[in-house]
Amino acid sequence: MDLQYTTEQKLLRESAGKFLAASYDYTSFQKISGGEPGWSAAIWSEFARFGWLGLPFAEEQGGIGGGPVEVAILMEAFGKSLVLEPYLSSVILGGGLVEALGSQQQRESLLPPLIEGKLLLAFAYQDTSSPVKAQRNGSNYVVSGTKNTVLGAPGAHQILVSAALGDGATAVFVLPRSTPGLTIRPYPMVHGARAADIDFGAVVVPEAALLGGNQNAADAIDRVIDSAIAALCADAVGAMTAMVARTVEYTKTRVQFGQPVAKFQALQHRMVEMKVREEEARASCLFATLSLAGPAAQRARAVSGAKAKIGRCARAVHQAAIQLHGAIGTTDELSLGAYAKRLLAYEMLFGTTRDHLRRYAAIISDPGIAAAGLLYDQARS
Amino acid sequence: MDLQYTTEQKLLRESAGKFLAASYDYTSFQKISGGEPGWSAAIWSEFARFGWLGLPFAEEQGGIGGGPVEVAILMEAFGKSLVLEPYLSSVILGGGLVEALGSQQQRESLLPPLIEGKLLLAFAYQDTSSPVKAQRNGSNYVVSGTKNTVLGAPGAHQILVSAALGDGATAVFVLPRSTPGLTIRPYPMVHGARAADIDFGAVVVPEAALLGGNQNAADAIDRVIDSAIAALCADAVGAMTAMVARTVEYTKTRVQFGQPVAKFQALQHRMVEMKVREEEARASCLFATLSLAGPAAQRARAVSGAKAKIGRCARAVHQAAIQLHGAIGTTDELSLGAYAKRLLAYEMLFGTTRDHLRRYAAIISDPGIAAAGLLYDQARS
Amino acid sequence: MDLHLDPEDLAFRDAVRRFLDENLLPATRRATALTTGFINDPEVAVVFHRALHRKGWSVPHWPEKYGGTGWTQVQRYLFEAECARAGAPIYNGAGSNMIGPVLMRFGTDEQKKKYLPRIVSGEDCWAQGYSEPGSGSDLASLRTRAVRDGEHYVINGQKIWTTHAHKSNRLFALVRTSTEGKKQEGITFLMMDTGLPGITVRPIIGNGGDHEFNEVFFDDVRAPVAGRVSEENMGWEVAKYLLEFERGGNPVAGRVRAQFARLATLIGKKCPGDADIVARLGELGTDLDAMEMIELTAVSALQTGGNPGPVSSLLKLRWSQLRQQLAELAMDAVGVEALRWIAARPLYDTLQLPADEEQMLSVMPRYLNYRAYTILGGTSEIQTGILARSLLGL
Amino acid sequence: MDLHLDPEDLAFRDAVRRFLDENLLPATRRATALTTGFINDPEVAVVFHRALHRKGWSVPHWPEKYGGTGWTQVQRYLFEAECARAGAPIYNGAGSNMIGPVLMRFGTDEQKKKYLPRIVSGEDCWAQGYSEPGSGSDLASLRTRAVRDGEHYVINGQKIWTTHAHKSNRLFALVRTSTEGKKQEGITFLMMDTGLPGITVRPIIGNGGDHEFNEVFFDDVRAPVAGRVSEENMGWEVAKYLLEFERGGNPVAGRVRAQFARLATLIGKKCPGDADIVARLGELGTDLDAMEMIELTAVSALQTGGNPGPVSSLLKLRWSQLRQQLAELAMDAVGVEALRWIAARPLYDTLQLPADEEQMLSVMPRYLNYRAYTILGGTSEIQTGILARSLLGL
Repeated sequence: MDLQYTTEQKLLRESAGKFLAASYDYTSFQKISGGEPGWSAAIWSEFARFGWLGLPFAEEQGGIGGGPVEVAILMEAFGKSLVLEPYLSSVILGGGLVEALGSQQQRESLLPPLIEGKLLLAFAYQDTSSPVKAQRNGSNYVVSGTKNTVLGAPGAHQILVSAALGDGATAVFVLPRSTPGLTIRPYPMVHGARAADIDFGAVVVPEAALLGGNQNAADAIDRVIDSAIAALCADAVGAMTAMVARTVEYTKTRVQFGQPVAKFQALQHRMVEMKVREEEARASCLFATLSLAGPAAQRARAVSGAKAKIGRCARAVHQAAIQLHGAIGTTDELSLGAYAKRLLAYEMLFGTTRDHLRRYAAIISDPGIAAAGLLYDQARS
Repeated sequence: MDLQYTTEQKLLRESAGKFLAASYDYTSFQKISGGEPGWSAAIWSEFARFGWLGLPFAEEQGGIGGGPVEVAILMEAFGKSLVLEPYLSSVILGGGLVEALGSQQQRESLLPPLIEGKLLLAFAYQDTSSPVKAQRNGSNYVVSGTKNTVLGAPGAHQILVSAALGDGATAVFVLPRSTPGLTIRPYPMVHGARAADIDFGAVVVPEAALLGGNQNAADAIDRVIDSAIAALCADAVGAMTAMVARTVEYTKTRVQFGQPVAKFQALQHRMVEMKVREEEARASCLFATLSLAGPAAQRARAVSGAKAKIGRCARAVHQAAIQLHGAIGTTDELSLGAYAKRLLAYEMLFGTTRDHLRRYAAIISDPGIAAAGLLYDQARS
Repeated sequence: MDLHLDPEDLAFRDAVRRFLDENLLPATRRATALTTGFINDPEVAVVFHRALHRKGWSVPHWPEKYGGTGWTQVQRYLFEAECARAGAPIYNGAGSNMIGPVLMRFGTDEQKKKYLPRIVSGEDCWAQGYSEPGSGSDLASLRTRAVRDGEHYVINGQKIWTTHAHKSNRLFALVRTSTEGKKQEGITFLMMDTGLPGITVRPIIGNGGDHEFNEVFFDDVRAPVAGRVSEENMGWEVAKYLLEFERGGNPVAGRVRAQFARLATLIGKKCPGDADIVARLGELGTDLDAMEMIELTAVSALQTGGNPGPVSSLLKLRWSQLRQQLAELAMDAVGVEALRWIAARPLYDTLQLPADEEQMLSVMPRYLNYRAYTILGGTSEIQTGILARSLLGL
Repeated sequence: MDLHLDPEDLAFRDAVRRFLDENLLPATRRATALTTGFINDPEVAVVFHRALHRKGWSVPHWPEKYGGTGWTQVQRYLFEAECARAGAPIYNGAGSNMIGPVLMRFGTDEQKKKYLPRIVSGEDCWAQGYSEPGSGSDLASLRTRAVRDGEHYVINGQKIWTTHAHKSNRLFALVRTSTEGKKQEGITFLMMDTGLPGITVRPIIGNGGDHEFNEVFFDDVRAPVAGRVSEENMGWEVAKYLLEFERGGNPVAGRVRAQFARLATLIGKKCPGDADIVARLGELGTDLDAMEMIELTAVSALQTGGNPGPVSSLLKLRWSQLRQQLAELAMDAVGVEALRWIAARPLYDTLQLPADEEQMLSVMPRYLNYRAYTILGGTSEIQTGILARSLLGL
C-alpha cells in the first residue's frame, strides 16, 4: 500500500493547474460555453501539445502510459477550471474503448490522430426505449435503435456505439458521423457541455466497423465506463474544491454588521462541513481510482460507492456554497453557479447518485464484503 | 374553521400541568418506572378523581364527553411529565373500543369501573407470525394465536383481543386475565412502560365475550387505533416541548470559556431548529387530532402524516437535546434520557415512522389528494 | 376547534372556482406553469389582474375604501388557495403587498390618491430598491446618497437585486440623507419613476437563466420631493413596516400546495414506482401539512382578533426551504433528462412541445433559481437569528 | 500509488488471523459483541490482553524497548483491523494509549520502570481524571486543588466522567497547584492509586443502562509527589500531548468496519428486503470507505516518514458520527422489538438466548450509549471549531 503522489504526479498537477489558471478563467468558460461548438479547438490543441490526449494510452500506441491516478489528476484540474473540452467522451471513453477492444489496425488508425488532437470520438452506450441492436447481413451489419445522452457526440468525427447482437453478446461498432442514416440530434446540457441523441435508422455498416472482431465486449465496456466514472469523480472533486475555497475566500471578504461574515460561528461550522465533505469526496475518488486495477467486485464497489458518496457530498456542497454567498451566488455573475451546474451534471451522468447507491448497497449487503477493508490482495485481481 | 382553544380547554391544560408538576417529578418517575407494576395506583386514583379517566366517554356512560382535543391536551401533559400510567392502553384503546363496539350491557359493566379507576383494560391487536384466530364452537369461541407489544397488559384486569373470524371479518373479544390458557409474558420497555406478549393457547371463551355481537369490527378498530396514535402524538409533542425547553434553559446556565454556551451562534441555530421542529410537530398533531372526526381518507392522511412527521422531528430533537447538554445529557442524572427513550418508544409503537410514511405517501401520491388543503367539507365526513 | 368549512365558506370557494374557470385563460395558466423564476412576468400576470380588477378582487386584502373586498381571513385564505390551485399568476407584489400598505400607513392623502388606484387597476408596476452591493443582510448600512436641492432630491449610488426594475414604471427606494447618528437614523424612503434621467438598469441573470433581478445605478438623478414617504431621515421606520408585510403578508400555503400537487403529478407520470422518490414526496407532504396548519392557526388568530405571535420568520424560513426541496425533488424525479438545457427565456415563448415535456424542461431552471428562496427577503441565517431571540429568548 | 497488500503484509495478516483463531476465546468474543458501552470491561478484555502479552503483542504501537513490536504502520493497521474483525476486546486504553505514551515522553526513569511493564502485562488498570463538573470543553478551567505538603500533595475537589474508575487501580489526574497567571499555567499532572484514603467513587449510569462513568471525589487525599509527571504547574503541556494521542492515536477504521459488518449481518437476518434500510446501510458504507481511505492516507504518510496533517480532528468528528449512525440504523432495522428492555448489566452475564436474539437486545442500549461518542473526548462542536482554524484558516 502506498498513497503518496510521486514527484511526476505532483508536477502534472502543478502544470495542469498553472496552464488552466492562465488560459481558462471564468470569462473564457462563458465564451466557450456560449459559443456554437461548446469547446475550443485552440485549447484542445494545447492539450495535445502537453501530451494530455495521449496520457492514458500505452507508449507503443503513441501514448504516455499514464494510469488512473494521472487521469484523475488531470480531471480534477479540469473540474477546478470548468473545462468543457470533450476529454472524457473522446479520450477516456472513445480512446479507452479503442485501446481495450480494437484490433491493432484499428488502434493504429484511430489512436494517433486522437492523441494528436485531430480526431474526436464519442461513445453511444445509453439505450432508450428503442435499444440499439446489430444484425448480421452478409458481410455487413445493420444497426438500428436510438441512444441518448451521448456525450461529445455533436463534435465527434467517429461514433462508437454498443449494440446487442442476437446471441446475448454485445459488440461495439465505430461509425463515421457522416454514415448515411445516422441522425445526431445535439443539445446543450445545463453545465455547458454538449450531448446528443442518436438515431441509428437501420444503418448498414461493414464488418470492419466492428471493434476488435466478434468477441463479447460487455466486460470491456463495463471497465471503460467504470474508468470514466472514476475520472468524472475526480472532475467533481475539482469542482467541489473550487467551490469550497471560493466560499471560504468570499466570507472572509464579505463584510456585514461590521465584520467579515466568516466570523460568524454558524457559517464557520457550515464551511467546515463543506470542507469535510470535500475531503471525504477526495478520499472516495482515490479509492475508486486505485480500485480500477483491482478485482471486478472491488472495482464495482469502489466506483459505485464513490459515485454515490461524491454525489451526496456534491449536492450538499453546491447548496451550501450558494447559500453562503448570498444573493450573488444565485446569479451568473460569479463562476459559482457554473460549478453548481457541473456538479449537478456529475450527479446525473452515467447513472444517478441513487442508481449507484443501489448498486453499491447490493454489493455491500453481503456481510463478507461488508467486513472487507479497502486493501486488497493483488493476486486475486 | 376555528383553531382557538376554549377557556375550558385552557383550564384543563393548566390544571393537568399543575398537578403533574407537583406530583410527578423526575424522582417520582424513577421510583415508579423502577418499581414492579411500573405505574402508581395512587396517581391513577387521582386521575379518576379529576375525571380524566372518563374524559373521552359520553356523559351517558358516566364520562365527561370530551373530544380529541381534550384528550390531546391531557396526553401532552402526560408526555411533558413522563407519566407512565396506562392511560393510552386502558382508557383510549380499551375504553375506546368498548364504547365503539360494546353492547349496552358491556358498556355498562366495563366503563363505569374503568372511569372510577377500578378496572384496567388492555387491547391486544398486534399479530405475530402466529396470528390470532377465533373459531366458533357451539355457543363458544376458541381463540388461538399470539399477540405481541400489548401495552399495559401486565396490569390489566381484562384483555381485549382482535381475532380473525373465518369469514374475513374481524371481531374483538374481552377476556379476564385469569382466563385459563391465557399466558401473559410481561416485559418492561425502554421508556419504563410495560407491555406483554400474550399467547392465546386455544382459549375457550363464551359468546358473551364477543364485543358488540357479530359485526365486523375492523373499521372500529382502525378508528380507535388512529385515535390512539393521535393521542400518542400529543404525548410526543409534550415530551419534545420539555426537551427543547430544558435544553434552552441548560445552555443559558452552563458556562464554558467564560460565557453561557447559549451565546454560541452555532448552538443558537441548532436550538432554533429544535424549536421549529417542536412547532411543526405540534401543528401536525393538531391536524391529526382535528381530523379524527373527518372523512376516513382525511383521518388516515392526517394521522399517518402526523405519526411520520412527529417521528422525524422527535428523532432530531432528542439527538440535538442530548448533544447540547454534553456528557450529562447521556446519563440518567437528568430526565433528558427518559424523554429521549419516551420519544423512541413513540417512534416505534403503532407502526414505525417509516411504516406511517409509506402509508401517508401512498395516499398523498394521488394528485387530487396532494392538491387538497387541510380544511374539509363537513358534509362529506 | 375544527377544520370544517362552513356552508358560507363552501359557497364562497365555489364562486371563486367559477370565476377562475371563466377568467383564467389557458395561455396564462400555461405561462404560469412554465415560469421558472420567482415571480410571474408582469405582462402575463396583468391579464389576469385586469380580470380580477373587473370583478373587484384585485387587492382583496386591502381595506374596502381603497379597493379591498372586506373578506374574512378564511375567505382570503381560500381565495389564495384556489388561485394557486388553478395556476393563476401573481401580479406585482411590490405594488399591492409593499408600497400599497406603506402608503396607506405613511402616505399623504395626495400620494394615496395618486398611486393606490393605479395599483388596484394594475396600471403601475413597482420595483423595490432596498439592497446595495455592500448592504444585504445588513440593510441599514446602505450608502446611496440623496441630497436635497429645492423640490428635488439628487440621488447618486447603486441598488441591487431590484426585481423587475426593467419591467416597472415606478420604483421605491431607501436612500441615505444623513450620515449622522446611528446608521438607521439617516435613511429616507423615496418613490420615483424608473424613467427619470440618470437611472440605468443593468440585468443580472440568475443561475436558472432568468432575468428577474437588476442593478440600478443612480447618476445625479433628480427625484421630486413629493415622492418622499414620511419625513426625511425617517425611512427606516417605513422600511421595517414594509419588511413585516413582506415576511408575514399573504398566506402562501396554497402556492406551496400547488407546487406540491404539480410535483405529485410529475412523479406519477415519470417514476410512480420509485419508492425512494415517493417517500421523499411523502416527507415533504408531511412538512407541508404541518406548515399549512401553522399558517391556518395564524389565520384563525387574526380572524378572532388575536395576535398570531412571532411566526412570520418561522413561516419565511420553512416555506422557503420547502419550496426549494420540492424543486429539488422534481429535479431528482426527472433524473438525467433534467440536464437538457434551453437557454432562451421565457420558456412559454420558446417551447412548443407536449405539456409533459415542457414541464420537464422547466425543472432544472426552477431548481437553480429556487436556491435564492432562502436568501432573498432575509436569509435563513437572519431568520434563524430572529427566531433565536423571539422564540427562545436568546 | 496502490492499495495492494504485498506478500509480506499478507503473510503477516495470516499470522494474526491464526493467532486470533487460537487465542481469542468464544466467551470473550461473545462478551465483546454484547458490550453496549464504549469500552470493554477490563475483566473481559484482560484475558485476551494476557494472550497478547504472551505473544509480545500487547502494546504493538510502543517502542520496542518498552515492549512494542516494531511493526510498520501498515502492519499495525492490519493488526487492528484483524482484531476488530475477529471481535477482540480492547483492554484499558487509558493505560496503553494515554499514560504509557505520556510517561515515555515526560516520565522519570523510575516512573517508566515502575509503571510501563505493568501496562504491558495488564496488571495495572488506569483511569483518567480530567473533566470536572464545570470544566468540560473548557478543560483548563479545572478547579480540583492540590497543595504541596512535604512529600505529598493534598488534594481536594472532584472529577467527573472518570471511565471505569471503579474498576481501575490507578488514576492520573490534572489538578490545580496555582491560581496565578493564565488558567493553563497552574495545572499539574499527578498519578496516584485509586485506593488512597479520601477518594470516593460515585457511579454515573448512562442512558443505555451501563455503568462506565463515575464521579471521583477527593477529600484531603494525600498523593505522593513521586507520582507527579513533569514539573509542578507544567501539567497542561502533558495534557495537550495526551489529547493528541487520544484524538489521533490508533487507527479505528477496523473497529468501525467490524460494527458495520455486524450491522450488515443483522439487516440480512432481520429485514433483507427493506430497500430503505439497505440504502441507508449503503450510504454509511460509502462514508466508511471514504473515512477509511482518509485514515489509510495518514497511515501511508506516517509510513513514509511524512506528516498526516490536521486530520485527527476530522477523524474524531466523523468516526464518532458514523458509529452513532450505525447504532441508529441497527435500532431502526430491529424496529419495535428494540423497545424490549433488559436493565441488568452486563448483558453477557444476564442473557441466555440464541445469539441473534441477544444481539437484538443489545441494539437499544448501544444506540443510547453511543450518543456520547460525539461528546466525549472533545465534542463535535469543539472539533468543528478546531477544523475551522486548521483546515480553513478561520
